[in-house]
Amino acid sequence: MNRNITYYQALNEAIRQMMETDSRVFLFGEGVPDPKAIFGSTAGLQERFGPERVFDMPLSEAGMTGVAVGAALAGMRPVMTHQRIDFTLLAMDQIVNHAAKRCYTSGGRQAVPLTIRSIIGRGWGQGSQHSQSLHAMYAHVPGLKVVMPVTPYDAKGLLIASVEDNNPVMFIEHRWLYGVTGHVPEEIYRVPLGQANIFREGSDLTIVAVSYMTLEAFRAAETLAKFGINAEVVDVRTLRPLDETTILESVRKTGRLMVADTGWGTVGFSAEIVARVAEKLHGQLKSAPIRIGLPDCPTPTTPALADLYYPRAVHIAAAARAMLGLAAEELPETPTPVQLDVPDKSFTGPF
Amino acid sequence: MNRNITYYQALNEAIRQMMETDSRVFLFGEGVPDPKAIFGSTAGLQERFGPERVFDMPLSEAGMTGVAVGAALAGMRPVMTHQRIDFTLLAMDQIVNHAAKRCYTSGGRQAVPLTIRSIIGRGWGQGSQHSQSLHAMYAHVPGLKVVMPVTPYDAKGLLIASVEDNNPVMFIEHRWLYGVTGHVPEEIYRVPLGQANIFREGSDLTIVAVSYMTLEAFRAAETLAKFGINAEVVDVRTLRPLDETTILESVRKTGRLMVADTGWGTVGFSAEIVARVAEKLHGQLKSAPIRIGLPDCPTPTTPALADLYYPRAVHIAAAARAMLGLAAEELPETPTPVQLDVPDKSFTGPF
Amino acid sequence: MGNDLEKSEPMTAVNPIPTETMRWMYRQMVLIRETEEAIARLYHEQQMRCPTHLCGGQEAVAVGLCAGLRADDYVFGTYRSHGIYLAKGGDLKQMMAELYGKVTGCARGKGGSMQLVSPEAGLLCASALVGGTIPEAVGAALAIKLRREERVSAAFFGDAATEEGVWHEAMNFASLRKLPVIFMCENNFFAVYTHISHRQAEDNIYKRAASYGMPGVRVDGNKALEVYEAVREAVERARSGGGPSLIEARTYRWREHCGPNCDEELSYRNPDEAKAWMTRCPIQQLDQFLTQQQLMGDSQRAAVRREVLSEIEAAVTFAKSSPFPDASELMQGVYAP
Amino acid sequence: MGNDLEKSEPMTAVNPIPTETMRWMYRQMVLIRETEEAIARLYHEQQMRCPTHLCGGQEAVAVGLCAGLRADDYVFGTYRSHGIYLAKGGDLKQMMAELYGKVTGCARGKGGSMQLVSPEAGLLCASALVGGTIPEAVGAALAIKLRREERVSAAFFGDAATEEGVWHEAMNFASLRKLPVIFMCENNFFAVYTHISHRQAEDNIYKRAASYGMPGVRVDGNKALEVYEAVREAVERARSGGGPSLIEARTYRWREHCGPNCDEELSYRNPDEAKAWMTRCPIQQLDQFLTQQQLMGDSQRAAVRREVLSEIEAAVTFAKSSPFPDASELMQGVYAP
Ligand SMILES: Cc1ncc(C[n+]2csc(CCOP(=O)(O)OP(=O)(O)O)c2C)c(N)n1
Ligand SMILES: Cc1ncc(C[n+]2csc(CCOP(=O)(O)OP(=O)(O)O)c2C)c(N)n1
Ligand SMILES: [Mg+2]
Ligand SMILES: [Mg+2]
Repeated sequence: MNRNITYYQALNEAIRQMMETDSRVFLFGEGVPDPKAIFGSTAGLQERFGPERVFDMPLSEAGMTGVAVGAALAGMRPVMTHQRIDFTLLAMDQIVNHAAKRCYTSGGRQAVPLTIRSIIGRGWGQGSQHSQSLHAMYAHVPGLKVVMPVTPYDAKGLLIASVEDNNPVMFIEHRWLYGVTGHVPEEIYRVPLGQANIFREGSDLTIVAVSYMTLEAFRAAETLAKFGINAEVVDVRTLRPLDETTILESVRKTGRLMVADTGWGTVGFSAEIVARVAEKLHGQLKSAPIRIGLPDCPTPTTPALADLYYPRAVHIAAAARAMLGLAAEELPETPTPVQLDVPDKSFTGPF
Repeated sequence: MNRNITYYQALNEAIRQMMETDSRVFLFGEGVPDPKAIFGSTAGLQERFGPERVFDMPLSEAGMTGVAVGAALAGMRPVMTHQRIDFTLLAMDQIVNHAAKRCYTSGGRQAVPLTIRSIIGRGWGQGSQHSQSLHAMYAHVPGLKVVMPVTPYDAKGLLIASVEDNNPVMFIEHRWLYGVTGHVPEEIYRVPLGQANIFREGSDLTIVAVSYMTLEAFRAAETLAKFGINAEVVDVRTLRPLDETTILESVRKTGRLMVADTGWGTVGFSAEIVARVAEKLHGQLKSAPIRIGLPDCPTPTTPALADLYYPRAVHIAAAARAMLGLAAEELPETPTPVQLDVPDKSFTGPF
Repeated sequence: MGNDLEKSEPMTAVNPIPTETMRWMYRQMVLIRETEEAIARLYHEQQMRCPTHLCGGQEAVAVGLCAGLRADDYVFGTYRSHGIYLAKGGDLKQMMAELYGKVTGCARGKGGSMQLVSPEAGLLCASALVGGTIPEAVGAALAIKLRREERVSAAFFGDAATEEGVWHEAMNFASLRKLPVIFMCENNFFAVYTHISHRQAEDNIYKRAASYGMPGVRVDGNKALEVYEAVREAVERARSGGGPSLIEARTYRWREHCGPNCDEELSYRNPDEAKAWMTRCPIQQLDQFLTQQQLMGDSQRAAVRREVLSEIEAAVTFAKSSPFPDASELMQGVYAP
Repeated sequence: MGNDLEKSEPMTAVNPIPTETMRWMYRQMVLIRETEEAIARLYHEQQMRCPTHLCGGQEAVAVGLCAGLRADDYVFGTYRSHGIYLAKGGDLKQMMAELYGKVTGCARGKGGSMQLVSPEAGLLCASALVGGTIPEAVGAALAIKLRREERVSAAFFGDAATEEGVWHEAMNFASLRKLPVIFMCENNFFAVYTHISHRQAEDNIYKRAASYGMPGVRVDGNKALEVYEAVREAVERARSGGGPSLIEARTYRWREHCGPNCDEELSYRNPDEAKAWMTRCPIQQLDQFLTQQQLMGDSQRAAVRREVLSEIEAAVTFAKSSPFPDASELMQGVYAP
């Protein structure tokens, strides 16, 4: 039976099923039990599992991440949530200096089975301190795993795989994905960490995309199809460990590489993809690779500038045409009429 | 007159001269006034300027960085020191969410003239929590500047330029450089931020190097010269803003790129260099670019593994030979006899 | 909750509060209240496109604080800083324009409601990160001390901010160096939807000052005069080299945490408690007091209203009619020259 | 400094300390002292190639703590954890091998002196980051409570660690949730070369527990029995659901902050103060007490020494003769299977 549910429902179901099947799993974080329930992803869980296993926390990101690390070292499997990835910067010492190091520095005798959910996003004047996309910082650190699901199917399957994984996982969600729908099986299943997904097959160029940008890339690909350009969209899904094989295979096939990232380009995740291809597929690119990401400046709040700040399908499509040496052409902006700082209701799947 | 002094003396002189010429400059951090005086770089400064302008701090990296940001917003020019860059992870919220954002998010009306000194290093079993090289995380963030001096001349000139700069600067030193000597003028001078330095001219390949790796690259270049290979060594000096021009020019000339970084490769600074070249010099590389950096794991303490962890001149030279299609050959390990986890006294310049 | 307050009577005969100060406080509170109400009305037009945290009901804290400060003193705020911005003398037009994302805004439209700034009025930073500006206020106090100035610096923050480690670190350093800083905690009992009892082991914020050898007092945050008196004492101490103070002002947020609406329907707050607080409206309380003391009459009250409303109307018109920043501004101002 | 101690007499008639416990404490202190002395002698051979922080003079704190804990209780330490590692029952051979960077080490040579670990003995983490393990100990206590176990968890940290924000955050959460955790602060008055008076506004660590509604006591950290009694009380409270406790044990480091040497020549510490502390040697004090009470005689004393020294010798031989990890181990264990 083909059940379509939303991204937030998929996350909610994953946590519920993990908590039902494993008493070591518990869930906490700012807002977890509150009326908004982290965009609905934690709704009903405190009622279901009680305030001991599902609870809110003091405004203490560093300390509470340490609490999660300690609980994990003592045999639990905590799931922690941060309402914005910007807040995880307060917990960097625990995440990078502690959680990421414990297994290796104990000679492999210890594990930190910890899932840290956090949220990136765009829109509605969130501004420079509330809309950063800092996954590159974590993808740089050996000992961490970094996961960024796009579809409801992956959201559930990757979250289950993350909670079952014996390592600290940065599980990064995107605000604009919570309302996206898609097919999600009711039973427990896993999407293995470390496997990219060919989101759309194509032959003319490869667009390696991160998180929400996968949808913009997909939309761009649909536009490009109208021009007879057949773009392959690779959803990275797991940034660390990285599925180099799938990415390189795709680029070997298409001979062209574009990376669409939700974050900054400079010393960002997109740089790693371009570098890998340059190292491993030297001389096989038909044209220079292109990185699409945030311009090298903080996020402005005013929509007048934010609209220029966030790359969208039109930019990807235009860059693709340029890459293929086609004349610049006025591309249809979708959605139209445009209100660019809120999610496009007309584009919520099913994916 | 050609005065040779050490790296730590050059830093010390820069701070002293800045404090003498600008009453807004003050210096603080763990160990600043103590007997070890941050490898001598702060020696005598408290005696000279008093405990109000030069002081130790509580073990409060986050709070004290906030104090520095606040003082800078109020018109001062603080110089803060961290004994290890690992400790700056506790202050990430202040550095990335606050210091880096203030100018832009105030519509350009405010500035944060703040210099944050920190130290990276290698050797003597420092281990996974005390020897990370985390500059990539900061080089990713618009609003920050990132400086990594190698020579005593640059140490002084770049520190003065950093203190005079109106933006937050991550000034990153390397433990193994404090004893290095070189020519340093007595007067105040600046080495402009954002300019790379051709450390050694060459024509056969370009080695873009970061911090201490510049010296290993230089030593490798000397070895390679014996084989008739003429390597150009580019000392990045400033990672952000990046001197793309100098790097691209060099690579355009040599047609070959190697990056020697003190940090991890994956989603690291070396990825950015390779990506830039791939984007801007498409098709101009005669062979695949190579990244030399730390293997993708935390730092082991035992010398048995640490010796394998840190890349040295021999590895750079060997990689260069491979890049040029020369047969692998047993290269002389310098220094010999080898004690790899302490600085090589025979290799302290003058540079 | 009056019973768990240190002192309940605002006035001391000893050192009376100047009438002008009290009138100023009244006017500023009305200005802030009406501004927030106007924003609440206009927000639904969706032309203010940024997260907006209103402070309706809490006006007495910001106003009581700023009444005790000089124009050249520093304050640091939070994402909920409309009140402190206006109380400290920030320009209303520029604030409105900022909310509308216009180039005439106090941050040229780049900061929004959560990051208001007014260097000229002394508001050096408002942060969207809870607790972020607390150590910064201490840093400004350090600057003051290093320059041997007479100013003071004030950190304005909520009850949950005291849960952040930087609060502890800032308190310790401020006291260690005897810095001229006032820690003004606006305790409205909630962090978004979470009551303080679910976040803090003890409801004793002001008492924690003792850990740092710092004086700490609790005041009724809905009594502007009581807040002001505590501030006056703290400021005198700070200016005379006596070091920092902590003030816990207990008050209540009338509307939702973020946004223009009320949210009783979410019932995370006890409706009786809410009603009790609203009947203790800070503006009405000062109004009554001034009226009793015959320091304000109907005509003055009406005049204040008239002026304030037209100021707000002018600001809204200014904001709406101002241009957006030009596209070229996107990459400008990342670095200071 | 005896005068600024809460209580100075170790023994209460009410609830005497078992002789076996006292003998065990004596033996463990001698073991730790002699181990540190052996390391200090051998370090100059430069075969232990990692930063090493010795705890000589402070043995009574680790031993007094662990004497009150069960084998299955958890402890979390710092980079200065030789004492707590051994007191909790960590294997001496594995510790020595770790310092020598050998594959037989407690962390296969990958952690070194600063990151000793012994899951089987309950030492779950020792961190090179000051304060880093304090919230982790609270997390382990949360695990205990969630699993309805009888264990307790102890955080072992220095005076400067209380300056870190995470200490404040950990104290609050532990008390909020009434978790079975003991905060054991080893106050040796210094952070490297910096005296507590240059870092903390007040020398009142144990009193700060009040901010969190938590009991806090100060004990003479050179009196093992006094430490033990405070721990016993705290542990009883924790096991019976009474929540966390803070213990400040005042003691003194005999050697340099990091490394094998003494460092009077740097004269950052008052020599008289140092001498006073050394004459109050924790081992001698317990020795005297046990002798007075006729609980230990010369033969027993000698036996302890003999055993301990041969244990240490065996451990050093084991460490030196053990192999280094194989090159293939470099990339192993980054992730848990
Ligand atoms: C470091 C950080 N953590 C979490 C948040 C999310 N957040 C925004 S406001 C808020 C509540 C803060 O409550 P309080 O400090 O009492 O101030 P109030 O909103 O009541 O004025 C939270 C949790 C944040 N902005 N910053
Ligand atoms: C977060 C952090 N900041 C700074 C340091 C450098 N450092 C190592 S030990 C130490 C002193 C800590 O003193 P204390 O907590 O009293 O413990 P003690 O060394 O006296 O046992 C410092 C500053 C560190 N390791 N971690
Ligand atoms: Mg509040
Ligand atoms: Mg100490």
